[in-house]
Amino acid sequence: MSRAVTLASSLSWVAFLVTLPLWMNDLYFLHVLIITGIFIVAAMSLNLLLGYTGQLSLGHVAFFGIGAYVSSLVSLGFEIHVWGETTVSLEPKPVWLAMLVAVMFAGLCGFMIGKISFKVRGAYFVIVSVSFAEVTRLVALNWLELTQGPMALNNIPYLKLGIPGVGQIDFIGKLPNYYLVLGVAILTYVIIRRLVRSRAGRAMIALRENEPLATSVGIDVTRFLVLATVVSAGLAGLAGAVYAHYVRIVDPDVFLFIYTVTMVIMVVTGGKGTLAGPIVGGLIFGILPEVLRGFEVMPEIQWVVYGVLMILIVYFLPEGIVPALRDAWRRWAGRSGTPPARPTVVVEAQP
Amino acid sequence: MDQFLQHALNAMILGGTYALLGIGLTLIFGIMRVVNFTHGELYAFGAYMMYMWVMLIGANFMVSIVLAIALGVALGAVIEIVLLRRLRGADIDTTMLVMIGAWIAMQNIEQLAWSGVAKSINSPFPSAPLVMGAISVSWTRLFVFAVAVVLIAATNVLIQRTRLGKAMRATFQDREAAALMGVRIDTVHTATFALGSGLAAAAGALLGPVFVVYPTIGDLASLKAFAIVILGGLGSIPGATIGGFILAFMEELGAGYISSGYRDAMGFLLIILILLFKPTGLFARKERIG
Amino acid sequence: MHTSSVKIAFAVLGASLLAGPAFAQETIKIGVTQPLTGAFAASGNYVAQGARIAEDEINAAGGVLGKKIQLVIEDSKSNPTEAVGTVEKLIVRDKVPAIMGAWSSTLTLAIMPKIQEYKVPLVVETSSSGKITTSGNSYVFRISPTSEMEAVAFKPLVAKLGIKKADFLNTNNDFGIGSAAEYSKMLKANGVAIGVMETMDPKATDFSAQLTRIKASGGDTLFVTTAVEQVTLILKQAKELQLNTRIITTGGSNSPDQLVTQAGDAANGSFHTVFFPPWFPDVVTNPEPAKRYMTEWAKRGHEPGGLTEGFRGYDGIFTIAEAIKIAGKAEPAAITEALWKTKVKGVYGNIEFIKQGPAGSESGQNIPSVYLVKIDGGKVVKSGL
Amino acid sequence: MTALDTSTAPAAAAAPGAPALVVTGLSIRFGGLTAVEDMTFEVNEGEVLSLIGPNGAGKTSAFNAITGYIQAASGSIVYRGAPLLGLKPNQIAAHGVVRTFQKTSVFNGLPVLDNVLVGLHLRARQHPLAIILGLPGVKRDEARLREAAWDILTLVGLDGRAHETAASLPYGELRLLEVAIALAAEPTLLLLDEPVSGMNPSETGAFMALLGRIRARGVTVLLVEHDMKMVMGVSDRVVCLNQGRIIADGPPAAIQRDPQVIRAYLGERYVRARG
Repeated sequence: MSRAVTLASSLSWVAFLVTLPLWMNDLYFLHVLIITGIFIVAAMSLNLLLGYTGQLSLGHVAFFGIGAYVSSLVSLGFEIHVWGETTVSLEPKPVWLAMLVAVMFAGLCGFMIGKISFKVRGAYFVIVSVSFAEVTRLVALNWLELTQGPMALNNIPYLKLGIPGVGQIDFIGKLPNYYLVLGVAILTYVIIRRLVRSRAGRAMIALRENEPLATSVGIDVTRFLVLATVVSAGLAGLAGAVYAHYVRIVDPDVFLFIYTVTMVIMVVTGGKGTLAGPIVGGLIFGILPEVLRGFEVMPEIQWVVYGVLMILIVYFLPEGIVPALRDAWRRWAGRSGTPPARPTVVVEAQP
Repeated sequence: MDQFLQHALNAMILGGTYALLGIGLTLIFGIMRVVNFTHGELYAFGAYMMYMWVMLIGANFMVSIVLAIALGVALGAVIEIVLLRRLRGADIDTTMLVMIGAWIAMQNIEQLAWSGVAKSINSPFPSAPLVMGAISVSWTRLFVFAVAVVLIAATNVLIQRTRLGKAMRATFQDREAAALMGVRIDTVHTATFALGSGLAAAAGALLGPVFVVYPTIGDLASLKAFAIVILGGLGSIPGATIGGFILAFMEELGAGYISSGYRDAMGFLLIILILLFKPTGLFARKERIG
Repeated sequence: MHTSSVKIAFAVLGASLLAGPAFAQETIKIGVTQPLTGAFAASGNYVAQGARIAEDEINAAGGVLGKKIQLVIEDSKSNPTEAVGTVEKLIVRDKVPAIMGAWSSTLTLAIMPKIQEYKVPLVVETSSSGKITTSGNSYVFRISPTSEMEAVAFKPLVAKLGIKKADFLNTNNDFGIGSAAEYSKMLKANGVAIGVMETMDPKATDFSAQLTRIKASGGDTLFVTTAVEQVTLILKQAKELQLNTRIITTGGSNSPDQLVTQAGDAANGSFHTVFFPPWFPDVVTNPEPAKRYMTEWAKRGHEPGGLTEGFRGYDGIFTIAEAIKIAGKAEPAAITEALWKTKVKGVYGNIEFIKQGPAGSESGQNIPSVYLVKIDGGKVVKSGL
Repeated sequence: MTALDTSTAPAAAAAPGAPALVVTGLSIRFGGLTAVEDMTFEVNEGEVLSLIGPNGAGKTSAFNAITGYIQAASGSIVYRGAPLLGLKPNQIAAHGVVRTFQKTSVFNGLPVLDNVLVGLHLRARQHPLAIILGLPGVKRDEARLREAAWDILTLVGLDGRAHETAASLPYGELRLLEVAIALAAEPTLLLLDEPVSGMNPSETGAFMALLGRIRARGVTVLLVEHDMKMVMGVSDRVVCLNQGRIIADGPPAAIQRDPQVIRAYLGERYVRARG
C-alpha cells in the first residue's frame, strides 16, 4: 500500500511540475526555476558522495565546471598549440554530442580524482577536494588559448534535438529549457534512486556507517567510493553542460568555492543521504533569494542569512529537514501501524 | 642572477606571512581537530581593523597593528565559545559545516560593513626602497617580515615554555589523558582558537598595507593556509613554518620563470603531489589520517 | 518521505509566488548593469554614482515624456556570467526598454548576445575593446573610445616622449589584451621595440614577479592597462622594486586623483590617458555639462578620484533619456532606432553615433576626445606635450 | 525457507577434517612491541577451534592479521591453499574468511534487514551499468537477496526485528545481528571475536545453540573467547596463547588439565589475588 502512495505522490509531483509553465507564465520565475533545477541536479549528485558514502567532498563544483567547459568547447570547437607548431584542433560538434562528451569527461575526472584522493580520509580528503577545484579554476583562468580565461566562453550554441515525427526542437528561451532541466532532474533522481537501492548503494552506505565492518563482509572500499565519485561527477558534469547551453556563457568563476558551498547547503539542509533531501534543500535555497529580494533584502544580507541558517541547521536539525519530517510522520503514523513482518508472497520468482 | 636574487628575496618576505597563516591553522587543527574555514576571514578582519585604525581613526601604525591582533584574538575567542564549544566531540565534518556557515556570514558582514570597493592602507615607511646592489626591497615589506619572524618565535616560546603551551601540547598528544591530568580542555581550546585567529589577523594586518583590502581577500588566504598545512603535515608547527616558505618560493619562482598566471596554482599542485607521494605531509610526526 | 517532501516544496513555492514582483509602472525604467563589487568595484560604483546624478537631474527637469525615469541598477560582481544574469533580470523581470553597461569589455561582450536575443538597446559607457562594435550587434551603441582610437590619438606622443623600447603589463581580459594589442601595433609601426608583454589576473594583488621580469627587460616605458585598484598597487610595487621606467596607464580608468592619494609619491612621474580631465574643465568640448556634473559630484561628497569615471554613467543615462525623447515612447525597438538620431552635448564631448561593423548590422560608435595627463609632485598636471 | 539456501554451504571440495586454515610462523609487531611471536596452528575443516589466553596474549592481533586488518611482520597464512598474507580484508572475505569484531559493530543507522543485505554483498550479481539502466536482472537479484536475508534473520532469530533500526536493538540481539551480517557474507571460515562477552547466561546459552546451527551448515569456526564454559562447551579443539606464543593445543579436556595453561590463567590470577 505504501508503495502505491509513494508512486501516486511521485506522479502527482511530476504532473505538477510538467504543467507548471501552463498556468505560471512569469518568464522570470521560470528562469529562477531553471537555474534552481540545475543546482538541484548538482546537489543530488553531490548527495551521492556526501550523503551516501559520507565523504565530505568540497570540490564538487569542479565536475560541474568541467562539464560546462567541455560541453562548451566541444560545441564551439577549438585550436590549441601543444608543442611548437603542433596544434590540436576540433571542429564544432553538435550540442547533444558535446554534452555526452562532457558527461564522460567529468566522469573520467571523477575516476582519476577518486583513485588519488581516496587514499586519504577526513580533513585531508576535504582539503584535496578543495584544492582540485581550485586548480581547475586556475587552469580555466590561465589557459587563454583554450578557455579564453576571464574573457569567458561566449555565444555557446544552444541544444538542438531532432525528434523523429516531431521535427527539431530548439532549446532556446525559457520553456524548452525548463522541460530539459526537468527531464534531466528526473533522470538524475531515477539513476541515484536505483543506485542507492542496489548492491552498490548499500556498499556505499555501509562504508559511511562502518568501514571496517563493511570491508569484513567483502566490500571493496575504493571500488565503491570511486564508483560513487564517477557517477556523481558525471551527473554534476551533465548539470554543468545543461547550464552552459542555457546561459550560453561560461567563465572561470563557475569553479568558485561558493558554488560548492551552495550545493552543500542544499544537501545538508534538505537531508543528506535521503533522496528527497537535495530537492527540498535545492528548492528552498534556489527560490529563497527571490523571496528575500521581494522584501528588498540586499544580497549580502541574504548570504549572511544562508551562513547563519547553515549553522542553526547543524545545531538543531543535524539530519536535515526531510529526515526530521519523516521521523515526525512516523511517530504520528506509527501508533496505528501494524508491526511489519516478512512478506509472505515473493513478488518475483527466483531464478 | 639578479632576477633570481630578487625573486628569492620576494619569496623570503612573503614566506614569513604565509608561515604565520599556516601556524595558526595547524594549531587549531592539531589541538581541536577543527578545519577552520573562518581562518581567511580572520585574516581579512585583521586587515580591515588595520584600515579602520590607521585610515579612519588615524591611530599610530604600530599601535594599530597591536590593536588589530588583539581584536583578532578576541574575535577568535568569541567564535570558539559561541560556535565551537557546544560541538566538542562532534565529528570533523559537522564542525566543518559550522565553520563554513560562519565563514559565509563573516565575509558578507565584511562586505556590508566596508563595501565591495578595495581599500588601501598607508604605511609610515619611506616609499624609497632599501637597495642592495641590483636588488631592492621596500621598508614596509622588511618590517612585515621582521614582525612575522618575531611572532613566529613568540608563538614557539609560548608553546614550548609556558604552562598554557604545556597544556596545549598535552591536549594535542591525548585529549582524554590531558583532561584526566587536570588540563582544562575548554580553556585550552579557547586559547588555541584565539591564538590561531590572532596569528591570522596579524598576517592580515601586516599584508594589508602592502596590498589592498577587500572583502574576499580571505578566500585565497584560507586556501593558501590549507596548502601550507597539508605541506607541513596537519598539526605540525615547524612543518607549517617551513611549508609557508616553501609555498612562497614555489609561487614566486613559478611566477617568475614559468607563468605568472599559475602563481596561485603552485600551492594546489603541490598539495596534490604531496598527497600522492607522502600523504601525511613532509613533517608530520604522527600518523594523522582517518 | 515522499509525501512530506511534496508538502514542503508546495509551501515553498506558495511563499515565493506571494512575494513575486508585480508593481504598476508609473516611471520609465532604465537598466544599468555595473560591477559594484569584485575586482572592478571602485570604477563600477563611480559609474553608478554618475548615473544617479543624471537620473536626478533629468527628473528635476521634469523627466522624459512626462514621466520620471527610474534607474534599476544591478551588480554584475565583476563577473561575466553574473553580468548576463543581471541583463536577464533587467529585461525579463524589470522589463527595461534600454540598458547602460557593463563597464569592462569582457562584461559587455558577455551580455551582448542577450541584448541581441531580447532586442534591447545597450549604451556602452566604458568598454574599449574593438570587438564590441565590430561583431555585428546592431543593438550596441558605444559612447566611449575604442583602444584603437586611443592608440591612434597617442601616436604623436611617441616621438615627443622619446619612447624607444616599450614593455606591457595588462589584465588578461578583453580590456587589457585589446589595449596592449592596439598600442603595441601602433608602437611597432612607429619604430619602437617591444620588450616583454606581461599579463595578470584582474584579481591579482602581487605583481612582484611580473615587475621583476619587466625590470630585467630594460625598456624605457611601461604601458599598464587595468582598473585603478591594480594601477595603485603596480605603481607602489614598481617603486619598491626600483623600476625606474616611465609608466603610462591606458584605458582611461585610472582615476589619477585616487592614485595620488593611494599610491602617494609612487605615482609621481606616471602618465595617464583619460577621457575627461576634471582638473582642466575648460579644455573639454562642453564645459557647461562638465561643470554641472562636477559640482553635483562634489555636493554629494563622492570621491574626487571617481570624477574621471563617473561622467561615463552621467553621459550614458543622458544619451538614453534623449533617445527615449526622440523615440516618443519607452520601447526597445523605437529607442534603438532613435539612438541613431541622438545628439547629446555631454562630458565626453558631442555624443553621436557613426556606423561600425559589418554592413546591415552595424553598431553605433561615438568619437570622444582623449587626454594625456601626468602626475607630478602629488598633483595632476597637463602632460605638457 | 529452511535456513540458508544451497549456495551458502561450503564448497564440496573441502573434506571434513582436512586442514583449512594453516598459520605458520606468524609474527606481529607494533613499533618495537611484539604482539605475536612465531605462531603456528591449523584450523581443520568443519571444526570449532577456540583461541584462548589472558588479555594481551595476541588473540585479537592474530585475528586481525588473518583477516587482513593488520600486516604481519613475518610468517604465512594460507586458507584452502590460497595465501592470505598481503590481501585486503575484502579480498580475504571473498575467500570465505569472515570475522566479527570484539566491540559491537553493526551498521547502526540501517534497519536490521538492510544490515544483513549489506552482508550479502558478495552474493549479489549486479553490474553498476545494469543498476543504472534498471535492467530486470537487478530487480530479480534484489528479490533473491531479500529472500536470503530473511532466511539468515530467521536462522539467528531476529526476523521479528527486521524493520527496526539496528541502533535500537538490545545488546544481546546486537551481537546476534553481528553474526547474521557475517553469515550473510557466506563464510566457510567464520572468525568470532568474543561473541558472548557481556551477555547474560541465558543469552550465552542461546548463542551456543546458534553456534550449533551454524556448525551444522558446515561452517568452520575460529573462536576467541574468555567465557570458559562456552569455550569448553562448543570447541572441538582449543589453542592457548600466552605473551604472543602458543603454549598448548589440544581438545578441551586436555587443555583444562594442561599445567602451562593453568599457570598462565589461574596462576596469574592467584598471584594477582595474593599481591
